[in-house]
Amino acid sequence: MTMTDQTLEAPATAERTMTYSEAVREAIAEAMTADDRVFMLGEDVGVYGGAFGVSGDLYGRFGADRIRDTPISELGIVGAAVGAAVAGMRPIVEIQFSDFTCQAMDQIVNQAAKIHFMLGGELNVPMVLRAPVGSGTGAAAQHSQSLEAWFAHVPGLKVVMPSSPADAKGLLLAAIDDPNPVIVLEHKLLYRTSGHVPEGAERTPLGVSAVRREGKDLTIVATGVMVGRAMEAAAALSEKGIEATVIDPRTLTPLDAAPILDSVTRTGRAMLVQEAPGHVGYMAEIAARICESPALYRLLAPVRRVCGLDVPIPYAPKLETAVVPQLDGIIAAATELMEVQS
Amino acid sequence: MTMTDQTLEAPATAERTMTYSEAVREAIAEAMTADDRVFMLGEDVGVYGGAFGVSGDLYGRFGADRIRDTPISELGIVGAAVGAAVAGMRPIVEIQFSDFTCQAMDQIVNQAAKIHFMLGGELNVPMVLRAPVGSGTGAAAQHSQSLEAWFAHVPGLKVVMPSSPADAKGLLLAAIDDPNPVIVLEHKLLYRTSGHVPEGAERTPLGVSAVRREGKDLTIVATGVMVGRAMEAAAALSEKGIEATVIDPRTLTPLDAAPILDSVTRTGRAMLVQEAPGHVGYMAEIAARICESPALYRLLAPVRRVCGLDVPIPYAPKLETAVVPQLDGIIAAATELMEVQS
Amino acid sequence: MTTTQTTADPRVGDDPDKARHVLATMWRIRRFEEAVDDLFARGLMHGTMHLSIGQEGSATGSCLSLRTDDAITSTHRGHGHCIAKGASLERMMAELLGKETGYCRGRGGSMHIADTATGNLGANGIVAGGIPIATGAALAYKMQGLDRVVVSFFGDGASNEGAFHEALNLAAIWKLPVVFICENNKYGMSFSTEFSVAVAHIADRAAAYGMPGVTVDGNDVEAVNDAVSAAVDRARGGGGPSLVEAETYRWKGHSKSDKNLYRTREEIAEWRLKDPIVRFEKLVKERGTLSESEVQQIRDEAMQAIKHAVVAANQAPDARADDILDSVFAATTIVSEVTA
Amino acid sequence: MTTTQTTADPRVGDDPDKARHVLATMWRIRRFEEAVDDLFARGLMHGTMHLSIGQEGSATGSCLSLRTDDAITSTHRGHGHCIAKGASLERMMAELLGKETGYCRGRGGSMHIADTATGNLGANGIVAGGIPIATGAALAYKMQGLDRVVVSFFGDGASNEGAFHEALNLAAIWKLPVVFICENNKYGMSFSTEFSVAVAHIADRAAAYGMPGVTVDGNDVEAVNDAVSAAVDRARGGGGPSLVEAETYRWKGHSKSDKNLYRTREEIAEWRLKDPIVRFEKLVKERGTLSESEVQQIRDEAMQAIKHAVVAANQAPDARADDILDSVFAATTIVSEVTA
Ligand SMILES: Cc1ncc(C[n+]2csc(CCOP(=O)(O)OP(=O)(O)O)c2C)c(N)n1
Ligand SMILES: Cc1ncc(C[n+]2csc(CCOP(=O)(O)OP(=O)(O)O)c2C)c(N)n1
Ligand SMILES: [Mg+2]
Ligand SMILES: [Mg+2]
Repeated sequence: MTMTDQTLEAPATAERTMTYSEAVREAIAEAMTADDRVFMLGEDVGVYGGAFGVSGDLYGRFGADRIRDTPISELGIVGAAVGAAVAGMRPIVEIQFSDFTCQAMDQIVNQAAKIHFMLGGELNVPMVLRAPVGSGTGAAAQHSQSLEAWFAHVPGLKVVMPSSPADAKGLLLAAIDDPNPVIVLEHKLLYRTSGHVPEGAERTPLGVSAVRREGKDLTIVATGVMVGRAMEAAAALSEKGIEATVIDPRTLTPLDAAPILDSVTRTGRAMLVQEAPGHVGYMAEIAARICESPALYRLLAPVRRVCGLDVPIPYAPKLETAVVPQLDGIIAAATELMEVQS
Repeated sequence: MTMTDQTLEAPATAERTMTYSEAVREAIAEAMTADDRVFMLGEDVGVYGGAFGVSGDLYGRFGADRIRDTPISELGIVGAAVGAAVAGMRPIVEIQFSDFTCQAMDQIVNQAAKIHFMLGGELNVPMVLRAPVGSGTGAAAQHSQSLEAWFAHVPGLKVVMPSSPADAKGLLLAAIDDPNPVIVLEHKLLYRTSGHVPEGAERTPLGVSAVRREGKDLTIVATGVMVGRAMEAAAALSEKGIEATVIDPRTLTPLDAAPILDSVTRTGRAMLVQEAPGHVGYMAEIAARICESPALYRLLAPVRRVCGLDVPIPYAPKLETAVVPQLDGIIAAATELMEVQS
Repeated sequence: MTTTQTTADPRVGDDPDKARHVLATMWRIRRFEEAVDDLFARGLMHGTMHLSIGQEGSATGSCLSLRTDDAITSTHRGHGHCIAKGASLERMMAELLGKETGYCRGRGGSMHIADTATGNLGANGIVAGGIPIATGAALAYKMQGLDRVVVSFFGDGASNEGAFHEALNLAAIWKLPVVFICENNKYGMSFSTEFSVAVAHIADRAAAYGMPGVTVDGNDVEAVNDAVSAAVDRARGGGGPSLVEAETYRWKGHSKSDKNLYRTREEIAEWRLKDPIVRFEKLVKERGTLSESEVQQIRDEAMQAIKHAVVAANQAPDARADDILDSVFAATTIVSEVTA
Repeated sequence: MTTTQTTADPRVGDDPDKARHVLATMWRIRRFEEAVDDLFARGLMHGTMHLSIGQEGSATGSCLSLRTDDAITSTHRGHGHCIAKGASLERMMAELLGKETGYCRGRGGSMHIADTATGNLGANGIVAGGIPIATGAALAYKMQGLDRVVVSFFGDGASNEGAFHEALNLAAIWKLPVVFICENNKYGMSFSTEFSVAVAHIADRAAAYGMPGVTVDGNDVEAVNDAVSAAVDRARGGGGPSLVEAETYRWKGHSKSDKNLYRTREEIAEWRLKDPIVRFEKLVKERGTLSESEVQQIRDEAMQAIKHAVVAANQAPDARADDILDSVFAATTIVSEVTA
């Protein structure tokens, strides 16, 4: 798919606003109300309301059977979801921190991702795995990773990273509809952010990038929490007379690359922003797509990646912010990139 | 490090040749003889001699204590290696198929990779994890993956992919010496290939790319089993008057990128070959390094990735070979790339 | 088809129809795997394979306790489970030969055969990989209000994987309709249970999950069927999961590469004398349930069925490569709406 | 320093020196965590924290059975283990405050404190993450011919992780010198053991590994010490691993975000009455091992020690950011040789 959906750019003045976590919860509630096959399972998703409060009151509304608390057994939980999915249910698994998908990689990668293909189409695995990613909470190296590149690299998985409340709801609804396993990576720092969320069951289609902002000088591609920072940076750059296009792929696999390549062809400058460590990260793929395409010939400057340092996330606040891209760094990198004369 | 080591290019006529798996075994035997702290553990590494026959007679030579058979418990095995390493041993873990590292990702990624940094340097984890990668044996999707991109993306892990018997021994010896966790990915199809292996404990330093062949027209970067195919392709291309440089990074993390960038600067054409699926694979990083560097300005054609298809590895022989790069495809892609006029 | 045997019924060795079915099933498994072994030896089949020759009793006795709409998850050593649950020999053979008519369209091979029609949710190349999946399927059936039961087959070695532990605990706390059947053939590849576990019986591990654990002679079809039928009835009745350990033995090497260095010829010979098929034939003849001629006919039919399967599978078209990129994901209505 | 208690010695409540050490340790843990709780409440500490207030008995009683050169692995709720094994309060507090003088140079925080000098191989942010590591350390000591023992602390919830299962089995088949101590505080975050397991006691799970399993009152320091000393002696003597379950209770929420919706005020109040410190003070005074004034002095010293630690830690320099890229890998001689 190569179409770009800009209708999701809601006016800030829109009537209905809610937080990112409320949007996730609303999507789950609507899907569960519409379809008995949909249920949620995970650690402390019940009366506790979820480690990040996302499931909230769903336990009270849908009961212990469909908002199912589990023991601390990530491999078992995901495996149970895979089994429930092949047997006709539509499970939504919550993994408390995406770091703990490490415990469940066999069921995610060797089972869920491959079953449909490997069994010749005999079975489908319509499941959703939601997990919070990222740093910024002082939880240190084992609770702060951004592992999207791993999942995006696995054939058979679809991977989304919602960057706004509207997409948090829309992408999740689309993920639940999808007959394939979909990994939904939500950034912890976004849960409390709010924004417009359209009424009703509006889907954000999987595999469609969003152009968040149009500008002629520079193309910024950003994912997850970095989309907001890129938009802030673009606003600041605009005051300096630099107009940036900001593109949010939203779905990392399958990737809708056309809008990115079109924009880079126009601007000649590409800056790629992610929180994850740069080395072999997702933005390497975006860089590769650019230099494999005719857009390469239009580059006025080398592609610039602005990524997390190749280090585990440290605990101390100053160190934690120092190792991932912050607003100033993004603005500085963009300014530098504009100064390059080819 | 940015130096390039070409001395490792052994003359084909060299006196001492052995197979890739014999070279791995020799490295383990020499390390175990030289250092009591070194031992090996894994499933069926003992009397069975290893699923791919790599440990062979080591059990008979070193006994059950140091060539330690384990139950089928990958997470436990790797965790035990981490614990043994922090307590002063130098474990070498064999995982029967690299696909099963999925079971052990927590101990590899959340523990081994992070302990040194996360604990402020209080502990080191000098362990080696060896695992066979790749397709070509008709073992299907759960026994044929190439997951190097995952490990290369994890700060705190070093990752090597030996492509020759000499490097299979040299890189493993260097990995055992290293005070950090090193992932050694050996390709199944290489185990039976043979080549020159220098006498004695000659190390192949980690973090040093090898230029396997020099040519002015085209730069081919290849990893693992694809290095041999790239060399064959280069020979065939040479007959057509196309001279290719072939570079084998050998260590994926930390990457010695300079020789690649230097070569691309000279040739203006880059072809990147790996067995793993292309999307968000390791070669995306190489492409990114190129288009982030001044080499970008010297490109006469878009960078070309020749990778596995984004599908799980199928069982049927024809399908299995169809989804990963083969010699003809590599030659064809190179020829096409040479025809591009910028 | 599978004939179901419940605890209510007479024992299988006393019921001519059941006995015929059981014997025919065991012979079909034996002959199928001998044919596979032969095709590999002659280089007519590629990849790898894991034969269950000598273990036919546990697959057959267990599946006899199940209804067609009950489900199983199987293992890398799954031909027996697959056949006992009622799969087509021809489609199985076609799969192993990499044919388009195979159960996985030639994409999975021996370790990945699934057949929804007969309730086989799939063999698995990952040791213990099917155990959490079986647990989840049982959860689904329970939530759907169906009275289906799921049986999960796995080996002694698999009981050392974390997946075994997590799945059995989930099944126990949720009282799911699942029966865990450990086919203890004494070895996980080369590693003997003497060294791989510190318990006398794998069934002892049921204690960690508060579920019943029982060990039976896996080469005694009736004993297996009795134990599994009891566990299945319990599961169907809402009593929750059980762990059944069937003690048996693998006659052949673990896979092609096995040199049998970890066990003695004597041990293998000893177990060959405990052949579950010979034993069942003797039993039904002694009890007069089946005559020698009936038994011989069953043997002949099994042989014919396999021969036919090999011939038909060989004639089938090779697996298609043209739609491989379109086969990774199941078609998604939502996306097509968008692109439309 | 840690004073070691073996099964040979008189019970800790009867020995003035041991009693003093035990009471001082429990008070240091209690006061340290109260201070941490207060710093968080006042926004002077960031990140998250897991307090073991109410559980001081098991950490203290267990570590008393260990020599300084014995090792432990700890958990996200590890302050007590760390202090009981002899760590410096100042360096711990400095770590929680993100200081360069902290045990992890401010890079790990509360969940990652390790102290090789006192044999603490590290807290762990991953539930059950330390269990296989403890097993591996025990393997190392055994292979090195040392008579060191490793204790692995973990919670009731951790016993549902695959890592628990795999590690205990490895320790059992290899007869390793390791003692697995499950601090059962009735909840894994919000999930009660009533629902998370189907056994009466976590110690029942020892049966799956053929190792002894015992359940003790975790708030009775002497009972904990008796059970752990016996297990440690057994391990040191080559008898292999044991599983000790210490039943206790967490007074505070799981972490900052906890609203205690999953338990009643009454339950918390009831357990507060079982305070391991009050109980031990009562015991030593009744037995005349320590006088009230001695007890009061111990309390005061603990309070002073914590106050000092907070002051000193606050004065320490913040964690350095300049060498962060050089801290990912331990320096490797081999590579420097090459670059030279
Ligand atoms: C997770 C995982 N680890 C290792 C293997 C390699 N392997 C395949 S079968 C096998 C032995 C399994 O033993 P058991 O569970 O007893 O089954 P059996 O082969 O005896 O039927 C091993 C180690 C695997 N396929 N998956
Ligand atoms: C693998 C993993 N899963 C989940 C979590 C989140 N988590 C942290 S502590 C905790 C509860 C642990 O319960 P228990 O083992 O009983 O220890 P307790 O907190 O009660 O001391 C959970 C679910 C984690 N840190 N690691
Ligand atoms: Mg077995
Ligand atoms: Mg607990």
